[in-house]
Order: sequence, then structure tokens, then C-alpha cells
Amino acid sequence: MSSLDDIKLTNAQIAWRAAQDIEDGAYVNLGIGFPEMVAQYTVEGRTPIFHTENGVLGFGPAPAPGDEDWDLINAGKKAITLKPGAAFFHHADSFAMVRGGHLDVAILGAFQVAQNGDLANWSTGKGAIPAVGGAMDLVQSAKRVAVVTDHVTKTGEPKLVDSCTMPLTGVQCVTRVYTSLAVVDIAEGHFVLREKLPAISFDELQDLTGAELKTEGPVADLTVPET
Amino acid sequence: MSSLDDIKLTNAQIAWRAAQDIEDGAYVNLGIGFPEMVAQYTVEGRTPIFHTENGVLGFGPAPAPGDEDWDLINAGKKAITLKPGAAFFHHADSFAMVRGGHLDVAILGAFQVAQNGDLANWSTGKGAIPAVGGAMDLVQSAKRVAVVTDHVTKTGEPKLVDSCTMPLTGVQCVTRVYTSLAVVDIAEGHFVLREKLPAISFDELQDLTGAELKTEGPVADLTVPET
Amino acid sequence: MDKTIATPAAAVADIPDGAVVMIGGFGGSGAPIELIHALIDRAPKNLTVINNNAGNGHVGIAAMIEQGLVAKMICSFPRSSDPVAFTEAYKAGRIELEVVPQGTLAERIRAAGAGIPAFYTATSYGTDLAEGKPVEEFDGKHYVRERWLRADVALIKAHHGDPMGNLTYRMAGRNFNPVMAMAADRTIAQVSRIVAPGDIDPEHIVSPGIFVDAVVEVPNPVQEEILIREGATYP
Amino acid sequence: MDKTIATPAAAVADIPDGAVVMIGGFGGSGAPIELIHALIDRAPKNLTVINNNAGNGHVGIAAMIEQGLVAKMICSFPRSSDPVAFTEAYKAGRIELEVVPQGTLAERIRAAGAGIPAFYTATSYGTDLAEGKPVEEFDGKHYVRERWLRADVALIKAHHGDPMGNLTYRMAGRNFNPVMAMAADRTIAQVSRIVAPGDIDPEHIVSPGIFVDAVVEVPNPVQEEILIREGATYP
Repeated sequence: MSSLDDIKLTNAQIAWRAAQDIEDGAYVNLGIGFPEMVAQYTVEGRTPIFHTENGVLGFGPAPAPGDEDWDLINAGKKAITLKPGAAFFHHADSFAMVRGGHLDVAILGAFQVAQNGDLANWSTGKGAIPAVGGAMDLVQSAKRVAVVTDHVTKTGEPKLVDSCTMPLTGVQCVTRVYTSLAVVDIAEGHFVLREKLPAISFDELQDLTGAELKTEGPVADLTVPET
Repeated sequence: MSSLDDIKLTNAQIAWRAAQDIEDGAYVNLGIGFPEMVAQYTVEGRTPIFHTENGVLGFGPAPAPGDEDWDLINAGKKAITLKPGAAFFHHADSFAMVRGGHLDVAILGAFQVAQNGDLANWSTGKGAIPAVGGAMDLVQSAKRVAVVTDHVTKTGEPKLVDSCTMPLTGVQCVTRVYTSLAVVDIAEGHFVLREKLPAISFDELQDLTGAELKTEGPVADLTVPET
Repeated sequence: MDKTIATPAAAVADIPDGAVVMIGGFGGSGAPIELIHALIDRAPKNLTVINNNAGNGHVGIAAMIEQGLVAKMICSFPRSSDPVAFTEAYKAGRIELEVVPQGTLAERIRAAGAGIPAFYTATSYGTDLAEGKPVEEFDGKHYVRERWLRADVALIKAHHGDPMGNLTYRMAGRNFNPVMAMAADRTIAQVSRIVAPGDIDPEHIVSPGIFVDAVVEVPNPVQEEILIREGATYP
Repeated sequence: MDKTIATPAAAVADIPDGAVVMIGGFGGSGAPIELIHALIDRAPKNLTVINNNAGNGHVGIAAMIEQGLVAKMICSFPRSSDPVAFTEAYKAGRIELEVVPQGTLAERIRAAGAGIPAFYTATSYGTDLAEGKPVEEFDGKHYVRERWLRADVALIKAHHGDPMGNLTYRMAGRNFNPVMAMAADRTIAQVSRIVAPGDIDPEHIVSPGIFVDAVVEVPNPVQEEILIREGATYP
């Protein structure tokens, strides 16, 4: 194996891969920061509808600098634009959409994902000021909850783990993880490897993963465009 | 005492008396039928705002025959009109107004009112098909729940009773009863007589009432205009 | 994305026997008569119907009952100016009735749409309609626990709609329609006019398209109240 | 009936020490900055403030904290681009924090407005934020019981308003404002323009006047985000 840093996907490439699984017409919520990048790689010909917790459905990319209207922002407090057919609503209605299971996909970042689907992404538990936002609502209720993340932490520790050691955001909620090295599903309490980078072997990937990687049939090559 | 039928107030006169207690700017829900008449006797210079369960605040009287729009009706399914500043909303929001305690006054009819404020007005309990509508919501949550009613049933039985024998609409909810003979408050589990027709004596009124009529200070004459 | 469907018949074609069907409207106001009549043409059986009322005259829900589609009604007020269809079926034991206070009915439906499996309300405390339900005291007042009310299908009537499913309503015709749209696995809306996405001001959309699965244009919908006054019968 | 009040100062004049105050807005969008600054001028103490966030920079809620008005924050996300005001107060033990998941926060507020003392949600089940809360299983899934969240006063920002208290909002500035309007004993709205009753189409009213006690016109409200980018400080 080359150095991990040489082969691993960029965040943009992980976002690209996650975008391939978003179906036409899907209602999608993207977490603040890295997950927001998924919208940039929407597959040609598909028109997912993006939801933001603060009461907008059907928003588009950021306006040109100088064109911002600060009453029109997303959950990350960044200025957005509207697509035709967009709608405004209040916060209780917005989370009725979330909690009521009306979102098809939520994509979030993660500190840790456990093999049973538990997610830790809101608090390091280390005395930082806790701040949860809408993550706990999203992970318990969207029809499909996916994570985009580096495969390991900056210090090389696995982020896909046997069980989370950090405070949980939700239990048994994640069903797919798009990492910098692989695409891993969570099924019946186990990680199931679906795709991996050709440049890394199964054993090398297993070493970087905190719980057993099962397989069901062949593991596809994870191939993404340069971005 | 003359015959009860000779002295007792008409429904219109009971409605007039109830209207005198509705303050300027009050949010008011009037039950279907007889209670609806209260709106006709709004005191000059006051502008109560009328709420109907099916999602209108600020409606006015019926339109001229032929001018009905059957999308614009009240809870009694009668055509209404709008006053300036009226608003439409859905049923859950409408009952958020009710259940959340935002209504100042609800005025309903009654089969029986007990001295502790229990109300029976939705089912005779005699095998008729039960139909409750919004009454149970209104009586538990409006800031003030009043009843307009004949003092006795058609067969002369008291409607103000010791305890209700008919199925309850709500418990300890009514605070004032406007009858065809008197105005009776309910306070600390007792009927308190506030006003009575001059033509009936206290003892005669007590005989027509199914529980003790207490008094606190003088009992005023119940006087209403001809209608 | 295009949620439009050409005809009421096509819109209701997949509703199976035994389905739980929410039907919007309060009396005739906001009642999706054309969808209901299309459903009668299809004639699924053993439906549970959720509406504020239980039909009037011999059209709409009353006609569904007369045609034998309805096994159970969940409603707050099964009376009307001409309640004969429900009354006869009920007295003959052909139809089951669950009476729910109107606000509790609206909130149970909204709760289903909002992912709230149960909530507490003061409504019905101490009455026959609270029998068998858990009671809890909060801050010295008693409340009854109520469960959400979900449906397989909601048939609703809106005013304008776009292909993304965004809807507006017309006056008091709004009533139960927006909350039912939230609470069903499949929500079918008839609208008086289909407009292009963006033609409805985003500030004025009452039901965002996420709650709506199918939109069918019925340009001049009949008003149930008019039909009843004419003594109409369906079919 | 005329609910208009001439100035923000007059509108907030009666808010006492120790009040529980809901403040609308999500970040700067829909934040009633002029009402907040009028409250800072009055300087009540020991307030509990309910907002999605905990202030940003040195204006608005952040300035309330810096001026020592706030004893407790109830919010979902006490971080921002410049969270120094809250962070310093929190680390110094001068302010208490209750973190509530954003959807649960919105629903607890809506529940208060709708007379629902408690409800169940899957949100936070199995997490630290569910500690000490009753858990119940419905249909095989676990839910946490949450209580309503009421306030003495709500300060909200709307777009147009009329003397009866009917309100519209502007884009994503809607956010928590309409639900907070429902949940406070006294709701004070600043609006960009006061119009005559009837000037807002009854179909387009978002907050009916029954939820609103006072309306004060602030014709060209400042946008918190602009103030923060300018490095503004209040007072």
C-alpha cells in the first residue's frame, strides 16, 4: 500500500460518490460542512430536492458574492438561492418533515460509526460546549441515513468501530458509510464492504477498520473522477 | 309565579345577556345552533373576533341568500362572510388555538351542568349515534367556558344539577350559565346565583334547580330588552 | 419530477381492499368529491375512512357507505343535514364507528405526519371517550394519552398545485386537508388548477410537495353542498 | 382592537427580571434585533432565553449575555461564527445551558402553543440528552417523552403585520417565529410594515392575530449578519 494520504479520496470525491446514490426526486438533507458538498455533484438529469432545517425546501447553490440576502440561508447559516417550486415553512413544520419520515436521505458527518449503525457526531465528550443542532432528529427519522467521512481520524484511529466510545447522536440509524477508502453498508449489526479503492487490499482496509468487515458477494472497485 | 313559559327569556334574550359579558377584542367560539345567536347581540363598540373550528378567525354574519360560497362556512356548515383581518388556517392549527388556551370565551349549549362545573352536552347516552365534534376540546381549554340554556328541560326537569347523569363533555369546566331565568356562576363546586328574573322568587328558582343555589351578596335583576 | 396524474380514476387506481383512507373536507368544504367518486367506481371493499363527518345525502362519503365500500368510520361528528346513509349502515351493524373529539382527531393526524407516536391532551379527560386510555398528571392537571393516526392513502382537495406537489387551498376548504397530506403513505390531491413550479409564491405554499405524491387537475370541481341541495345521488 | 405599540422600548417595557423569554430567529435570519436591543436598554436580569442558538458576535443575544441579562440559555446549537460571548460566560460559570435537539426544541415550543403538555419522539433515544426522561415503546420502536416549553414573553420578527396581530414572514426568517408566537403569555412582534386589517390576504397570514399581543413597526430592520460582519457591538 502506498501512503494512505496518497491514495485516499478527497472530500469532494467522497461527496461525488455519495451523490451517485441520490435518486431523482429524492428529498435530501445534507449536514453542515462537508456533507453539503454532495449537492455539487448531483447526477446529470436528476433533480433531488434539498431540505434545510430552518424552513426551506427546494433551495439551490450560494448566490454570487454581494447578492446574499441574509434572510435566505441554510442550516449552516450560509446564503442560498431558491429553485422553482421552493417553499418556506416554520421550524415545527420543518421538523415534522424530518421526524415524520418524509425525507428520503440524510447525509451527515461522523466522529464514529459503529457496526450496529450507532452514530457519534455531535460531541467529543471532552468538555467542549455541547451543540447538537438537528442531527439527532435527522438520524432517527430519515428513510436512509448515510455518513460521509474519512476512513480514519487524523491520528490514524478507526472511525468505523465496534461500538462508539463518544456520545451517541442516534442508535442503529446509519445504513451506509462513504469513506475516503470504501463504501460500507451496515446490515444486521455488521459492516458489509461494498466497494473499496483498488489501491488498497481487503486486509489493509480491515486493519484500518475497528470491527469486522464482512462481504456479501464481490467487492466492487470504488472509482471516482478527479475533482 | 306566572307560568314559566310566560316569564322565561327567549333564546334570543339569553343570547343577548351572554353577549354583554364578551369584552372588546375577545377571541370567542360559539357552539353550533343556539349559542351562535350570541354574535347577533355584540355590544355596540366592541369587536370580538369569532373563531370557528374549521379554520377561520374573524368571520362575520351569513351572506345574503344566493351569495353563499360553500368553501366559506362555519362549524355548523352554514355559509359565513369575512371581516377585515380574517385568517384561514388548517384544523391542527385551529385546535392549537383551542387546546392551547388562546380562546378567551367558549359558549356552548348543555343537556346538564353540574354544580362542580361538569358539562354534559354531547350525548344523551340513550343509544343515539354519538357525535362529539369540537365540544370536548373547547370546554377543557378556553379561558372561560359559559353555557346558554333553558333553566329546565322541556319536561320541567332541572338542567342545573347536583351531578350530571348524562355522559360528560368535560369536567369542572363551566364557570357561568346563562339560563332562561337566571345567571348562575360556578365557584368552588357550587352554583352561585348572580342575577334572576324579577318575576321569579329565589325559592321558586331554587325549586327549578337541581342543587343548592348559593348567593354572595345581592342578587341582581336579570333584565333584557325585548327582541 | 412530475407528480401529475391525468385523471381521478388513474389517481385512485391502486387503492386496495382494506386500505385506511383519510378524506379531507369538513362537510362539503374542501371535500375531494371527484376523487371519492372515482374511488366508488373502482369499489374497493372494507375501507377504514377517516374524515370529520360520515357523509351527507347520497354523494361523496355517504355514497361510499351506500355502495358498501366502508367497514369503519373514524370521525368526530357522524351527523349531517341528511345522515341517512351512515345512520342506516350503523344501525344495521354494517359499519363500525370510532368517535374522536375533533381537535384530538386533527392532532392525532398531525402527530402521524410529524412522527409523534403519542401525545397528551386535556380533551376528553373524565369522559367516556377517554375510557381505556392512559391518564397522566402534568403540573396538577389531568391529561389523556392519544396515539397518532396514520393512513395508507389520503384523498385531499386543494386549490392550486404544481407538478412538485406544492399546494394552496381555498378559504375554509383548507381544514383537515394539509394535516392529512402529512399523515398518509400516499397523498393524492385534486386541484382546480395545475400551475408551473415557481408560479405559487414560496411564501404562500401551504402544503410543500414533500407531503404530496400525486396531483390531478379537476378544473371545475363540484361542491358537495350544491349536490346535496339538488338531491343528487352517486353513481 | 389595536395591538400596535409605538416603539420597541415601549413594547418591552414590562418584561421583568427572571422572565422566560423566547427569541425568534435562526442565526441572524428572522432575529428581532431591535426588540432585543431595546430589552438590553431596559436591562432586566436573570432571564432564561430560548433560541436556536446562543448569540453571535457582540450584538443581539450575544450582547444580552455580555450585558449580564441572561442566567440560562435553552438552545440546540450554542455555536456561531463568533461565539465568544456565550463561550466566556459559560466557561466562567455565569450562564446555565440546556441543549435540546433542534426538532425537539421546535416541537416542545409548538406543544406549549397547542396545549400538549408532553409528547413522544424518537429523537435523542439512547443518547445523553435522553437521560432522566421517560422512555416508552410504541409499535416496537423506542421514544423519549418530552415536555412542552412555555415562555412569559416571545420576541419575534415578522415581515408585514396588521393592528389585529396578523403576521407574515420573510423567507427563511420564518423559522421559530410562528411557533414561539403561540407559546408565550405575551408575544411581541416587530414588523417591517404595519398594514390595515384586510390588507394581508387571509390565505397568506402565517400567524393569525390570536397568537400575537403587540405589534411594533421597525421599518428598516438591521440584519444581524451584516452587523456581525461589520464587527458591531451593542450598546
